[in-house]
Amino acid sequence: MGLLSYIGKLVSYLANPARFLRFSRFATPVSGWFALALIGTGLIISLFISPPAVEHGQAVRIMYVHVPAAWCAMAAYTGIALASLVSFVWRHNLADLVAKSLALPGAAFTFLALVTGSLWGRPAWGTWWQWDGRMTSVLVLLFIYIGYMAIWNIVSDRRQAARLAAILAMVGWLNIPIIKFSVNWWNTLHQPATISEPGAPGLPMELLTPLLLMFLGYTALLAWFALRGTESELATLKQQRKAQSKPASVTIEDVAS
Amino acid sequence: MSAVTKILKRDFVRATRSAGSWAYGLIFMAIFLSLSAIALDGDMVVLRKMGVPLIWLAVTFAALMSVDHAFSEDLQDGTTGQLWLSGVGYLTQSTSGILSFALIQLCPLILTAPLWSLLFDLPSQTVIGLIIALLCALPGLAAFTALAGALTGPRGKGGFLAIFISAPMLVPILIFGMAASDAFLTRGLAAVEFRALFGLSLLALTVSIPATAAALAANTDR
Amino acid sequence: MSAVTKILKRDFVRATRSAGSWAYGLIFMAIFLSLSAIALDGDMVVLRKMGVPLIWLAVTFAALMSVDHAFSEDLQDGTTGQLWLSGVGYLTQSTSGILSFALIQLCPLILTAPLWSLLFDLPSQTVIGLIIALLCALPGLAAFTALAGALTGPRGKGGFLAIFISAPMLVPILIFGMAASDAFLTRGLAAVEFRALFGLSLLALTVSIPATAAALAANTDR
Amino acid sequence: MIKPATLTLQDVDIIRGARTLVSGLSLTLSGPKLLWVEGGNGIGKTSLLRTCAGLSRPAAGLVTWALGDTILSAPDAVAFLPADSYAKAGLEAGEDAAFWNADLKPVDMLAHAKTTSEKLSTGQAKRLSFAKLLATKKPIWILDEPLAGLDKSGRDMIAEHLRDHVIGGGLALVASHAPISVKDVPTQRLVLS
Amino acid sequence: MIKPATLTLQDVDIIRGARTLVSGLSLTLSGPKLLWVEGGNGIGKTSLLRTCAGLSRPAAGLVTWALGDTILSAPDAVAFLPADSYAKAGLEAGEDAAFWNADLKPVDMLAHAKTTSEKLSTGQAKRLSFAKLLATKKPIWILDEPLAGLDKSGRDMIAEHLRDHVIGGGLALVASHAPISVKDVPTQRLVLS
Ligand code: HEM
Ligand SMILES: Nc1ncnc2c1ncn2[C@@H]1O[C@H](COP(=O)(O)OP(=O)(O)OP(=O)(O)O)[C@@H](O)[C@H]1O
Ligand SMILES: Nc1ncnc2c1ncn2[C@@H]1O[C@H](COP(=O)(O)OP(=O)(O)OP(=O)(O)O)[C@@H](O)[C@H]1O
Ligand SMILES: [Mg+2]
Ligand SMILES: [Mg+2]
Repeated sequence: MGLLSYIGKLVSYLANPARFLRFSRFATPVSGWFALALIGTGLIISLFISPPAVEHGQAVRIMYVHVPAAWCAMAAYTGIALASLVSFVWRHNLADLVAKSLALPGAAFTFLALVTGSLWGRPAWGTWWQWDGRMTSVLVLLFIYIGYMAIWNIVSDRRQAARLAAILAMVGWLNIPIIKFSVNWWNTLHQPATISEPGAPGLPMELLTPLLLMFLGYTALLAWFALRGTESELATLKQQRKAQSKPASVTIEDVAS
Repeated sequence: MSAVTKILKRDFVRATRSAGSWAYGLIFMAIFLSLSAIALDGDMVVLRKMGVPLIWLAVTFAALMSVDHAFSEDLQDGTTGQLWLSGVGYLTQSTSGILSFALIQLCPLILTAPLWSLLFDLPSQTVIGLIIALLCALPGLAAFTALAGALTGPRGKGGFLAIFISAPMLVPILIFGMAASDAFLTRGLAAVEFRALFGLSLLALTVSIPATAAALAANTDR
Repeated sequence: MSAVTKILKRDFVRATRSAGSWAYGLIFMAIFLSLSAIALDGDMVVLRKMGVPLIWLAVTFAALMSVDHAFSEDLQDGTTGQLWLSGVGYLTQSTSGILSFALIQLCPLILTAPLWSLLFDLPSQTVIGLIIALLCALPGLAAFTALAGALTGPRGKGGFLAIFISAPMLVPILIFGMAASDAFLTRGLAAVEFRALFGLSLLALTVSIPATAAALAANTDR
Repeated sequence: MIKPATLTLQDVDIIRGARTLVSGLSLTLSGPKLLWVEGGNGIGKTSLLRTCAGLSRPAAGLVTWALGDTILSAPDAVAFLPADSYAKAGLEAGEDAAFWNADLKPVDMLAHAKTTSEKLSTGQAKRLSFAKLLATKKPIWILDEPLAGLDKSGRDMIAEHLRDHVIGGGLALVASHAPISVKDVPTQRLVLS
Repeated sequence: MIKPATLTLQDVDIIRGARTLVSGLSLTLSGPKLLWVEGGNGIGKTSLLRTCAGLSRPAAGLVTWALGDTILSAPDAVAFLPADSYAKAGLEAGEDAAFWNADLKPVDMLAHAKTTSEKLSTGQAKRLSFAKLLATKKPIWILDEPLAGLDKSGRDMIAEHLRDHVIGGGLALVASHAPISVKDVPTQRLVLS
C-alpha cells in the first residue's frame, strides 16, 4: 500500500510536462545504459556460462530470451492499460503519450516471445506451432497491440485517438489473465508456471540469475522506450503549438432590430 | 415508447427496407458453407467432423462483416450527438445498439444454422448442442463486434479496422463455443463448458456496454 | 498524366492513408485464416485439406469487403459525374476502377498467400499451383467484384446487393480455381483446368468492362 | 418559459488539429436574446456552436447551462440544428420525423412525408431538421446556418419560430452568413475575426 | 471566348419518382448571359440544372450544347458546381485540388492545403469545389447554390469570376435562393413555381 501511494504521488508529480522533461533528462540515459549493461551480461551468462538444463539440453538457452520477453510483453500491455486508465479518467495528456510509446516495444516483445517460443517448440514438442491456449492467446495479444497502434495511426484527431485507444487498451486487458492462466485452464503443451508461481519448485540458481538479469534488462529497455517516446511526442506537440495560427478575436455588439 | 424500443424499431424498418444488412450475413454464410462443403469433397466422415467448427466460423465472420451497421452511420450523420441531446444517454444508445445488432444481424444467422447443418449431415443432437452454444455466445458476439464498430466510429469503410479490433476478442468465445458444442453430446447442458461460455459471454457484455458508450461519446466529441 | 494513372495514383494515396486500405485486406485475411485454423483445432490433416479452399475464400471475401472502394464512394459524392464532365468517359473510369481494384486490393492478397499457406502446412507444389491459379483468376475476380460495386452504386452499405449479384458469377471462378490448384499437383500447368479458369477470367473481364461502364452511367443519372 | 435561460462560457479554449480557434473566451448569455454569430469561412463558428451545445468538449475552460438559478445538463437545456441534414437514409421523411416525435406540418412538408430521406431536396432536408428542433421544446436553441438552402417562405418560417422562442424567454445562438434579424427581438451580434 | 456558348432545351420533361417536375420546357440560352434560376424548395431547380449539364437524361425531349455553330457534347461544353461538396474523403485539400488540376490560390484556400477534406468547414468545402470549376475552362457554367455557406469575401469572389466568365462570352446558369446580381452582366431570371 505504501508503495502504491508513493507511485500515485510520483505520477501526479510527473504529470506536469516541464517537470517530466526534467526527470526524463537524466532518467532516459540511465535506463538506456542499464538496459544495455543488463542485457549484455545476461546474454553472455545465458549463452556461455550457464549449464544446459536436464530436460531441454542446449535449447534451454532460448528460455533466457523467451521467458523475459513473454513477461515484458504482458508487463508492457499492463502498463498501457494502466496509463490508459489514468488518461481516460483524469484526461492526463502525458499518460496517453506514455501508453502510446509503450505499444511498439510491447508488440516487439510479444513477437519475440512468439518467435522464440515456436523456435523452442520445434526441439521440445516437435512442432513450430500448435493452436493451444497459450500460444493462441499470445497471438491474440499481438493482434491487440496492432489494433491499438492502428487506432493511433488512423484517428487523426489526437484527443480522440487517445480516448479511443485507451478504451481498446482497457478492454483488451481481459486477455492478460487469459494468457497467464491458459496453461492451467487448458492444460496443454506449454509449460505451467514454474518460476513466477509462489510456492512452485523454482529453478536452480544458475538458471535463475541470467533469467532475472535479462528480465531486468528488458524492463529497463521498456522504460527507455517509454521515456524516449514521451519526450519526442511532447516535442512534436510543442512544435505544432508554435506553428499554429492565431485564435479568433471575439467582439459582441448590439444590433438594432 | 422507450428510447430502446424506438431505436430497435427504426433499425428494424431500415433492415427490412434496404435488405442491406441481415440478408448479407445470410448470403455470406451460404457461400462460405457450401464452398467449404465442396472443398471437403463431400467426404462424409470429414464433413460431419468439420460441420460444427465451420458453422461457428461462418457465424463469427458474418457478424464481423456486418459490424459497420452497428453505429457508424449514426456517428457519421450526427444522429448519435442529437440522440444524446434529446436525452438518450450513450449507455442507452450502446445497449440498444448491441441489442439491435444481436436481434437483426445475429439471430437470423443462428436460427438458420439447422438448415446449414443439413449440408454436413450433422446428427440432430449435435445440431441442438450447436444452437444452444451459439445462443449462449450471442451476447458476447454482439457485444464485442458492436464495440469494435463504435471504436472505428464514423471513419466509414473502417470495416476492416473493426474486424481487426474485435477478432482477437472473439477468439476466446469461438474456442469456448466449440468446446461447449462438443461437450453437449457427452454431458448435455450440464457440461461445465456451457457455464464457461455463458459466463464469458456475459462478461463480454458487461465490459462492452460501458466501453461502447465511452467510444460513442469519444467519437461524437469533435 | 493520363486519366487512368491519375485515378490509380489517387486511389493509391487514399489506400495508404485511410482505414480500410489494402493493409486491412491483408489483416482481414490473416484473421480469417488464423480463426479458421483455430476453429479447425489445428488438426493438420483437415487443415492441409482445407488450406487451398480457405485461402480462396479469404481472397474472395476480402475482395468483396473492399468492393465499395471501387465505385460506390465516387458515385456517392458525385465524383463519377464530374469525371465524366471533365472528359473521362465511363469506359475509362470502369477500366481504371477495375485496374486499381486489382492492383491495390487484390494483388497484395494474392502475393501474401504463400505466407498464409504456412499456417496450413501446405506442400510447396500446392502453394505454387494455388498462386498461379489465383493469378489466373485475378482479372475475373476484379472484374466481377467491380461490376457488383458499380451496380450497387451509391446506395452504399449495399454490400448485400453486391454480394448477391457477384456470387453467382464468383462461384464458378472459385470452383474452377480450386480445381486448377488441385490439378497442378498431378498435371502441372498443362492441366485443362488452368485454361478453363483463365478463359473464364478473361471472359469475365471482357463482359465486365462495358457492363461496369453502363452501370456507372445509369447510377449517375438521377 | 418564464425563467430566463442562461449559457455561460468561462475561459474556453477550442482547438482543432493544430489550430487554436478560440482562446480564453468568457461569455454570459441570458434569454430573452438572439445572438447572431458571424465570421469568415473556417474561423470557428461551427466549432464554437458545437461546444456551446455540449457536443464537443472545450480544450480548456467550462461551459454551463442554466434555467433561472438551476444548473442544467446540456441535454436538458439545448437543442442543436446542425448545418448538415441528419435525416436517416432508408427512412421516409415521415418515419424519420416520427422517430424524433417531430411534426411535418409546421415546416410545410406534409406532402413529402412519403419521400425517402436521401431523395429530399436541400431545402426539404433542412426543413425536416428544423421540424426535429421544434419538437424538442428546449430553452436554448443553437442553430448552425439555419437559412442555407431555404426559400423565402422557409426563411420567414424560421424567423417566426425564432421570434416566438426568444419572446418566450428563450436564448438562441445562430451562426449565419446571411443577416439574421427578427423583428421585436433583442439581438446581439458576435463577430469572430 | 469569342464564339457564344448556347444551351438548347426542346420539349423537356423531368420526372422524379411519381412527380413530374418540368413538362414540355423549351428554351434557348446564349452567352454572354447569366441566368438566375429561382423557385421554392423542392420545385426542381437542382433536377433541371443536372439535366442541363447532361448529368441526368430528361424523361422526354432533347438537350443540346453548342459553341457558335458547332454542336458539342456535354463534357466539352459544361462545368457543373453541385450544391454538395465532392471533396474526396481521405485526401488533403491540396491533393484533391491537384487531382482536378485545380489551384487553391484564387479561392483563398492555400493555408488549408494540408487539411483533410472531411475536416474542411462548410465554406471551405464550397471554395474547394469552386476551385475545381475554375480549372475546367468550359463555356457553360452550371452552378447549384454557389453562395450557400460562403462568407462575404467568398460571395464577392464568386461574383467576380462569374462576371469574367460571362463577359468573356460564356453562359452561366445559377440556381440560388439568395439574389444573384453581377454588375455589368446581362442577367435573366428563370422562375419555377
Ligand atoms: C509460440 C509458442 C510459445 C508462446 C506464445 C509462449 C508464451 C509464453 C508466455 C506468455 C509465458 C509467460 C507465462 C507466465 O509468466 O506465466 C511463457 C513462459 C514460459 N515458456 Fe513459453 N511460449 C511458447 C513456447 C514455449 C516452449 C516451446 C517452451 C519450452 C518447452 C516454453 C517454455 C516456457 C517456460 C519454461 C516459461 C516460464 C514459465 C514460468 O515459470 O512462468 N514456451 N511462455
Ligand atoms: N481535425 C482538424 N484538424 C485541422 N483542422 C481542423 C480540424 N477540424 C476542423 N479544422 C479546421 O477548423 C476550422 C474551423 O472550422 P469550423 O467548421 O468551425 O468553421 P466555420 O466558422 O463554421 O466555417 P464556415 O463558415 O465555413 O462554416 C476550419 O479552418 C477547419 O479547417
Ligand atoms: N426518386 C425520387 N422519388 C420521389 N421524389 C423525388 C425523387 N427524387 C427527387 N424527388 C423530389 O423531387 C423534387 C425536386 O428536387 P430538387 O432537388 O430538384 O429541388 P430543388 O428545386 O433543387 O429544391 P431546393 O431548393 O430545396 O434545393 C423534390 O420535391 C424531391 O423530393
Ligand atoms: Mg460552419
Ligand atoms: Mg436544390
